[in-house]
Amino acid sequence: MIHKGVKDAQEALLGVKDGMTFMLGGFGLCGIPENAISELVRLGISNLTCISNNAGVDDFGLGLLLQKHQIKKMISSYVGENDEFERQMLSGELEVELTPQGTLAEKCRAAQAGFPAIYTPAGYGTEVAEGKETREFNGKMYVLEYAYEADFAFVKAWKGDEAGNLIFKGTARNFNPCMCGAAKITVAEVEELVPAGQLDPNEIHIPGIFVQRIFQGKHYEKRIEQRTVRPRN
Amino acid sequence: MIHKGVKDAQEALLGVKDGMTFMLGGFGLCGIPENAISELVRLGISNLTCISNNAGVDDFGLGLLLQKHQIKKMISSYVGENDEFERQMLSGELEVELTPQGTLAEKCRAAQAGFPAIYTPAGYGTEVAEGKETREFNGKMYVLEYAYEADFAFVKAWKGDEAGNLIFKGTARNFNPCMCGAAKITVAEVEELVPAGQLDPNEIHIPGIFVQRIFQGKHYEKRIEQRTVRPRN
Amino acid sequence: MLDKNGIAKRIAKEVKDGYYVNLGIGIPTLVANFVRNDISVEFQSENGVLGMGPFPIDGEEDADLINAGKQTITTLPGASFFDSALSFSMIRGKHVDLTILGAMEVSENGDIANWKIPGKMVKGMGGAMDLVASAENIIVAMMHTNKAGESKLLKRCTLPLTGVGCVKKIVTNLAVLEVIPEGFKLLERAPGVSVEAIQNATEGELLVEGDIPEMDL
Amino acid sequence: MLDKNGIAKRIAKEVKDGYYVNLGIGIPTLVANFVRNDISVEFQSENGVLGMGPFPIDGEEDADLINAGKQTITTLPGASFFDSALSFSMIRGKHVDLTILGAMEVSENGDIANWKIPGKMVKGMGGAMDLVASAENIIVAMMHTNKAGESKLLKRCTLPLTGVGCVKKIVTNLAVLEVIPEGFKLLERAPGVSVEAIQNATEGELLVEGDIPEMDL
Repeated sequence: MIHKGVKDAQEALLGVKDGMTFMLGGFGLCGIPENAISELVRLGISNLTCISNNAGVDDFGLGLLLQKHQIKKMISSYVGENDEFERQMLSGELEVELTPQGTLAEKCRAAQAGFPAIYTPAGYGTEVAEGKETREFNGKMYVLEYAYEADFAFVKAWKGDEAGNLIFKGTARNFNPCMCGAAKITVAEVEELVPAGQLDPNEIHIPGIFVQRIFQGKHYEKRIEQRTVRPRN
Repeated sequence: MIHKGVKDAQEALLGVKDGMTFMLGGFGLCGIPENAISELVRLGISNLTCISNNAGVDDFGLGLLLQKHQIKKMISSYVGENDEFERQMLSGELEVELTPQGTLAEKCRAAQAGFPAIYTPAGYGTEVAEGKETREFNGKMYVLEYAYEADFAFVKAWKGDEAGNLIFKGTARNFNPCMCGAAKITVAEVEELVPAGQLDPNEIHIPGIFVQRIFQGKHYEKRIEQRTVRPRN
Repeated sequence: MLDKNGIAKRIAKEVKDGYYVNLGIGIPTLVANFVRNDISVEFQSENGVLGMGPFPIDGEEDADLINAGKQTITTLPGASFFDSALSFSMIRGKHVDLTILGAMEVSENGDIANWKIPGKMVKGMGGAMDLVASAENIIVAMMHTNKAGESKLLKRCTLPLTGVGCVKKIVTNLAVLEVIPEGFKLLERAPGVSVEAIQNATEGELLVEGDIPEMDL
Repeated sequence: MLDKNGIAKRIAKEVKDGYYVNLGIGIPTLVANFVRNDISVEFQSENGVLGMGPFPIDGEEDADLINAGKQTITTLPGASFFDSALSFSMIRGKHVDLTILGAMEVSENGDIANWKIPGKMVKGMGGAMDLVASAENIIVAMMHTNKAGESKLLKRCTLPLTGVGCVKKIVTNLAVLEVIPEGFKLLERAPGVSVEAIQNATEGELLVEGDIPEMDL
């Protein structure tokens, strides 16, 4: 067993620097690497490029890095629900590359799986495809999209073991598995870190080979963006 | 819940015809759709194209279809350990398209995921790439490989539910998940079929949307090709 | 004239037994409330769940269980969770049978715009571009006109596109329309709405053949 | 001169702490027996397992648990199972640190042939083409000559290739060699084997610089 466990977020993020490109898992505020984000805020590094489906809300998730102007460029599919984001984007302080959600997932997966590029139908005929190579297959048009290149991927899982194996929970899975192994270094934070051998090899969502560092996160807030309920009868 | 359960292999294979292209899961004899293969033998349909990593052994797995000369063409990565296969191939009775294993998996996955083609480095500079389009990305050469098109995919899982959700076991997983949803109709056979709701949604390997018909298989032989053991102390 | 629930109710009639359905944010989300309960349907949400159920009972919401609109949800027996890559494999691979989404504009050739107003609003396309580029059965749910009373069914979209030539059917507060090569073919009128009113609210080519029935809700 | 176990033993010294290793069929499989037990290594098998352990105890073999050579295996704590697509994501994505495989022929520019003898034998390439096209650290384990006594280290391969310019190191029954732009650089001699004997058994360009040490096994 190859040991991937580290003490905390501080140790897990050793080596992050100004100007780097990061991938961050999560959909909305669901399944985001809360501890890694806090540590990035604490470290105060800037000029970052962040690949993440969303940009958090004003005071949580990636919104915390936006508040401190640590992010130079966001690559996302949806950035609503964040006033400070919208302000920085419209004023030109923040560079934004909007990418269809499935394309974003697959550009991560391409990096994970050693594919240089993929052909997707998403965005053909729209401004997303402007300047990009397109091609017809079987009468349908596709856009050539390249694999992402990132320095660190920060993901959040439910359970993990010392070998780096990960199990996600519910819809907190989302982009996290696709980003594992898609950057030079993948840092996983988990709610529960167990010794190797305690997770069923059949139930592992992401094998440890895709993870370089793993730690048990602290103080998960797991904020809900749109609490929607029906009344108890 | 959309109900996918059918009574048996006979009902599950309704619609298979001479000349069709099938995908069959399994690696060696591990995780092969034993019941679907038996039913194909019983039906006696021929001129089949079979996409399967291996071709079984002389008297088991796809070897049973080869014995009866039901297969016109095999698309596989490795076909050793099968004398009848080698005889038919060398005599020209059987058409064989050998494909690198990772490419085979990804051509199935491309069909499942709606990608028309992929760029893989495997096979570049070899006869596998002859006549195929190649392209350089970042100084490395890749071969363009197209998604497979198949009429039926026959897969074998460990457990499944009436909604078509599948869980595989150990290395019997192999190509089976990649083939689900990669053909017009996916037929899954399982060792244990349970009502919807009994499988943990978090532990499902393949969601039922990729499966059109599911049934509980019978009389699994699960033959071992290379029994290798160490002595009990 | 229909309200949002009315539009959702009419669209629910398009949902057939055995369909996997992806519902967009807004009016489309309401469709789930009106699907007949004698048919089997599963709802997919592109953030990674199949088999969505109703919203949770107050107090039972789970932060790890949301839909693509970030709302807390529940799951039904037979549900499954999966990652974003597999989720879009379902969509791109045409395993989802019906996609229902909102729009700011639709053009008579089936183009759709719903993600950006230059210089004003950019929320992003989310999964909409993948959905419209892949789905073979797309229904747009929207108001026939915008707040200023201008038609949203146009000859050509003025906003940045989400997808080209992909919309098949549109259900608005005024009408049900099919996109055919010649333009918007009027299929049904909302209760109490005249063909003339629909014509007046439609900038794109409207095709009216014979008597147009009122919707049966 | 080394036997198969000797070759495996020498290759085991190339396996470093923290490596994920893919072992091919034949001699490479034996390497696992000789890896130092004070380092952490995980073995990957491309049919879908990471963290392979020893062969099972007689009577405990499981038909659902095999390696790429179709042999029954066991797993160690920290193991995981996965499908073929994810398995080759590990390989193609360069997550596997070391690949050890057999060969019929290797050429002085690092080409390798190991899957076909035209008109005679075609077992197929299995995962070998993916492995050699992707791995940055490939060691070939083989006999220096074939059964007829002819060299397998050639100027140019005569058999259909598995991959081009990919082999970095070769360990044979006679020697350890590195593939450099000029040809096969002799690094070590097998115990009791002379440089002359290696030269005689090598058709491709052999580069001998200074004293060549004997392997330390």
